Amino acid sequence: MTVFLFYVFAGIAIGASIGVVIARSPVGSLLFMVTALAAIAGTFVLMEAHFLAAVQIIVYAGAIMVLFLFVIMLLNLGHEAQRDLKGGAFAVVSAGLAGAMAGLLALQLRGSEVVAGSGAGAEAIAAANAEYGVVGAIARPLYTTYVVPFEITGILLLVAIVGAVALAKRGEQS
Amino acid sequence: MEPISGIWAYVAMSLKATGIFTVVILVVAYTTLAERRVSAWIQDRRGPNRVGPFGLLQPIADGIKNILKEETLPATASRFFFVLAPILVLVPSMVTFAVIPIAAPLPTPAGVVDMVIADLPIGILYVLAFSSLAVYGVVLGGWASNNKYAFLGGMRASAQMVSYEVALGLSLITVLMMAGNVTLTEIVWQQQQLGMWFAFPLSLAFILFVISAFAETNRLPFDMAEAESELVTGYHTEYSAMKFSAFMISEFGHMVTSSALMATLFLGGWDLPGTWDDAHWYQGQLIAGFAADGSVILANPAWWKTLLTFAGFAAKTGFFLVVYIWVRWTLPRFRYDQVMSLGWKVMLPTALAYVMLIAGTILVLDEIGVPWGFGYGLALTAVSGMATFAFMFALDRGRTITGAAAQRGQRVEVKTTPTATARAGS
Amino acid sequence: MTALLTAALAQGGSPAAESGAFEPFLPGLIVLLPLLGFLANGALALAHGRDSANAVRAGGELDLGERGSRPLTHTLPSWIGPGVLGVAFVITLVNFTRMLGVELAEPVVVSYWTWMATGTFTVDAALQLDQLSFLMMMIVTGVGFLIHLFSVGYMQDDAGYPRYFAFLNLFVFFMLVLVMGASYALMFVGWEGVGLCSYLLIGFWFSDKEKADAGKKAFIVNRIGDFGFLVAMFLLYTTFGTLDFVPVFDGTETLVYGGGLVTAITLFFFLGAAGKSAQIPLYVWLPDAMAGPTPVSALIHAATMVTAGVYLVARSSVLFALSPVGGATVAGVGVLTALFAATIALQQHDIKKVLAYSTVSQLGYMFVGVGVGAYAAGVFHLMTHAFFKALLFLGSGAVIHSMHHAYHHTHSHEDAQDMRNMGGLKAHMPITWITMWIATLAIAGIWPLAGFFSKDEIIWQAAAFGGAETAPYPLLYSLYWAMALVAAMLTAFYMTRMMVMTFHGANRTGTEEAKHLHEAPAIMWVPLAVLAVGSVFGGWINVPEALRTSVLGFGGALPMSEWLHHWLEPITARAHEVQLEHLGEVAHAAPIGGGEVAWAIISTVAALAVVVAAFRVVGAQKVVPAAQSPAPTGFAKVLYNKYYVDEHYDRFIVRPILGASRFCWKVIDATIIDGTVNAVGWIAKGLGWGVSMFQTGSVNTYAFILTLGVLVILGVSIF
Amino acid sequence: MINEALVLSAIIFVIGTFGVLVRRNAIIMFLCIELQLNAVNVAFVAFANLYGIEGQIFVFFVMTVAAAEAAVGLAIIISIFRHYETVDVGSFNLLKW
Repeated sequence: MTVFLFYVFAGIAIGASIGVVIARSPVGSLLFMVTALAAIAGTFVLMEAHFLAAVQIIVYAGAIMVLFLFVIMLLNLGHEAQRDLKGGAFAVVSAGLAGAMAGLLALQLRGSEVVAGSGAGAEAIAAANAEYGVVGAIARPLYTTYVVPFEITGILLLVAIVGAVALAKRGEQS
Repeated sequence: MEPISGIWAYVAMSLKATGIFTVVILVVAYTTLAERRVSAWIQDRRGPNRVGPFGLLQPIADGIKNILKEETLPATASRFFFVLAPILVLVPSMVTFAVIPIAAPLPTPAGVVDMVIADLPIGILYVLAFSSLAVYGVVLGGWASNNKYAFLGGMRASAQMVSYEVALGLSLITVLMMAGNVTLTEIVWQQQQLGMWFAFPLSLAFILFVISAFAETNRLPFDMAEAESELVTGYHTEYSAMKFSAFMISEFGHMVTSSALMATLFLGGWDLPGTWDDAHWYQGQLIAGFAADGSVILANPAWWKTLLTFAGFAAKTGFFLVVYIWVRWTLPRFRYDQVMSLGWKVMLPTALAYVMLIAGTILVLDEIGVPWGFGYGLALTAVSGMATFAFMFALDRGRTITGAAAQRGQRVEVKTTPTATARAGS
Repeated sequence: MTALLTAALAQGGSPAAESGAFEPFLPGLIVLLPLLGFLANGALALAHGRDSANAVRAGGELDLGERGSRPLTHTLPSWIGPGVLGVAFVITLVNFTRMLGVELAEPVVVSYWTWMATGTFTVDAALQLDQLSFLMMMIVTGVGFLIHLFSVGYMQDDAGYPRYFAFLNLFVFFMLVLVMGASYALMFVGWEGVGLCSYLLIGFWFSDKEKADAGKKAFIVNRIGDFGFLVAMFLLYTTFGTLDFVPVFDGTETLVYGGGLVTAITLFFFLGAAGKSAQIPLYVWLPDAMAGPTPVSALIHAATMVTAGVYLVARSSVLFALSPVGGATVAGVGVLTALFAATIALQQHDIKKVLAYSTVSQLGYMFVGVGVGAYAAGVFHLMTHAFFKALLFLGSGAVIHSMHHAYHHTHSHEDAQDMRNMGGLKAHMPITWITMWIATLAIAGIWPLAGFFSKDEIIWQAAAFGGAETAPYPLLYSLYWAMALVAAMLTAFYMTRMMVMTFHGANRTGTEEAKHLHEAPAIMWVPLAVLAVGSVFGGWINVPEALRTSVLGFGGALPMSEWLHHWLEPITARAHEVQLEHLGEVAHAAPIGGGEVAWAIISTVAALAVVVAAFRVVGAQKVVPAAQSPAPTGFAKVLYNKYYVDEHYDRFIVRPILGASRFCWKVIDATIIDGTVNAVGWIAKGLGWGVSMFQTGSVNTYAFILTLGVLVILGVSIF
Repeated sequence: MINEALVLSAIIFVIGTFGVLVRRNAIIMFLCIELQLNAVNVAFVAFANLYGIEGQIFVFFVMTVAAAEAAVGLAIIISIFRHYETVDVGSFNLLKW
């Protein structure tokens, strides 16, 4: 059942990803992206990452993508229907490059050990989930072992906010 | 008392889902009627009273009308997104109810049934996730109409919803700190254990949450997106028939779910004050609480308790619905810049400061060893009360929600000229 | 209950639970108080100091106005500076009396916090309270307090008064850290700190380049010694894995007697000690250090800091006992310094220079003491020396103070420190005259003053050690003994010469100036009197049994005892065990015969004879004021110029180093290194210009190349 | 399921890479980069099932970085748009030597 659901979500995710790349209008691209994000959140749930699935939807789909949508509308790019793919030889070579990458990754994956079902980490995560709840399980290491990276991330966000405001603010004269 | 399992669990699940969804739809339908009746009452007129006794069949008539109406599609609209938008709006407003516990567990011969469709481990995050998705429908609807009023409405709605989502989430954090978990059943349980609804120890969070919820549902005084006097009717200007109806249903659906959510988070959910028929799953047992020596007291569920608690839950939710309608006909609409400055300059910092205050108070109370109970709640209530008072006292003070002219420091002179009545009198 | 007790023991470190044990009374406060004083005075100095510092920098002096109307920033240090020391001294006394009542076999270590912890190596901020550190604390706080008091009178009219007390308090703080620290690391902190304060105080009048240079000289010469201290610490760490005193000394049992390691450690430690305590070859900074205010010379360069080296050797007595070469070196350098400095002192005219060389000489004696294994004797001399040398310096300070005032009144620019300009001062300054004579007789080794007992003890121990059953170098030690005796006679001579030139004969200051010569105020002479008492009776606490029962103790009638020796036994016991094991019993006769009592009588009689002779000889000399004095000739000239040691150091050490540095700067740094760096810059610029051709400006192309790179890396990682 | 997740991750990553290479609309390129980040997230969550919760924590950090990147990146795009009236990266060639 889980594996079947996983394949469903994976199919949606891959299809939507392709949609992101080939959609004509940015809004279409964006909606495909939201679909892909939701499908990936589904795979997260199947892999026992409930909290991340929720955050994926809240933050990625609900905030970051809305920001994209907002910018697309602000710049009024949505209604252009022309395709802006790089044409001709470049696209072919790029496709070749992507294919080569896919091939290499496939080789790499084939060479790696096959893990049946879920691994050792899943048990630890399940135990932590049972003890602290799905949020507590990820919050505990985040606020103890990884508290310094966590704080640094906070600073990064602050810097990003300041940077974004400074960049997007119009000069006084205009 | 074992939880229900096996094939009966699926049966119970299906019944719950169908039943709750049906009830929610019915409530939505009759809320539209209630709104019209209450508004009529407030405005001292009769309201719809022709279809059925007291107009009770009015929602059904409206539904039939909307289904039978002609669907219009503007020529310049983006067809796909134009159709997609009402769906995107409707779905999140309905599915949110799935995690809200509506009554005490019901004992059946096959086992105890939780009165919640899905007690997800991520609980409240699920609600946040879907409410954050609701914005897409509004924005797309406005944009796909290719109409400047609709577009402006959509933009305003998205900005407003994104802004107030922040304050909403931050005011929720205090609740989560108190509950120690994110599942809604746990939040209800902790209020029972505290012997006090969170509305008292977290009074400021309650106020912030209510304000944010009003903004999130695009209801007056925050109905920027529609603002019929400025934008015709905002993002659904170009919609008609059932697609328009979908927008309306989703708005009332949002009202119902957010009312239920407020009741659950701050008014103890299905808990009846003064009763001790609490129930919570604890290590595979349904317990009513802990004895002084730490041993568990088993709960004693009964079908009449489920019914009574459901009635309590319905009453609380209904109360908030009435408040929604009441506020609509009481307060005037904000201006757009006022909405934004209230959200970012008042709500957000207040919620942040309040989180720190509550976290500090909890830390202090835990450090000095106050046990989780009524005394704990009273101490927090005192602190929160002071914070709330300070917030109320300091709110606005003539800076945020005043007229634009006053904000720029201009002097507004009111010229007194002889009015029509004065002239008529002379 | 037992569990509680064990817990208390494990926590506190001090065995407070045992009955009758030594319970330290606020030991941390002793250290903290001077630090607080420094902070307070420092703040005052900052508040007050900008204009005064500017005035000094401009080469002038700040006009302070009348005494009564000076600002609070100037008057408060008079209370804070000596006050903190007084309180610290009282606390030390309380602790001392508590300690007297108990037998303290093991040192009490009071640990406050972990100062540093790296891997297996930890150093605690811990104070060690034992007999040796208490003796030093008593000297530092007690004598320090008196000198602080004296300073109130001496420095009152100086523009940098608060700054002066800030530095002085800071010095006391570091000195206490040095003597109380429970590890070599903490001791080193104090060691460096006192060095810093010494630098700051020598160059106190920094607008005078000569004085600032003297400060730098002291600092740099001390660095050489510090290098030795550091190397010794490193060796200790690699050997024992710790620098705390207790485990290090416990661990010495594994060391080989006379082995290379322990010899290296002791020699490096002695290099450090020689730097701090002004021994050959690193003594050159101390005479120059007289550029500082005279109370500073008394406190830092006579009574306390310069004895840190002796303290170091006494503290490490076990290590030095294990190394016969180390001991012989210490004693040898000590006695050589004693003799060498004494000869230079013979021909100095500056009163403080005489005392400076005298200090160097006396420090040599102390090293002889600790070098021959008589640690108690060395520390004993350290203590008595603190009394009489502080007294001598303070006395000279009073004289200079008086001379300075006299010259100030007549606006004369004569040298207020040159003894040729003095003479006949006893009429003007009777108290100073009497107290300084007491100190002079004490340092000259006249019975029954303090110096007699301590110095005689050292000289005797040198002889006794040389005569031990299996002494390593018996002849050498006999030579030390003889040299020490000669130096003692020289000491008697130059000190008497100084006294005669200063206080006796006709006054050479000038008729007008003589009218303004006056006795020091009470705040200055009271410390002199107190120190004079110490100089007289200070020696009576450590008189060997043989001497006490002889005629020198009136057959035991005088209240003398061997107390100090016994008191320090827990500190020196292990060293003495080592000595006894490897050297056997020390001799009870001098190399050329005669017992302890006999030689004591001989030496005091000889010293007295020298004093009388010197009084006659110098008194008969015709001394003329400095301005009219002819340049010295012959060997006197060599002595006057201090054997030209500074000049030789300059020629053979300083100049080659300067030359090498200049070579490194001009050739290696400016040409080779800078050239390489610049070349790299040019190459990078050229390459960058070439590679910039790849910039097409198209983001997609960049992404393409980036992806290509990723692919290559991926490929390399797979194949 | 870990192997399947890794395969999914690889596929999405390659698609994202291809998108970055061939699209000229800056915003869509940006979306493709987000796609790549998500592919990495999938791999991290899969590895979390193999090695422990750290993989999930890393995803958390990646999301934060993505949020910061989106804020700054979109601000850059807006300010570029003000100059060129377009978001076609083909027209931004001032970086050319």
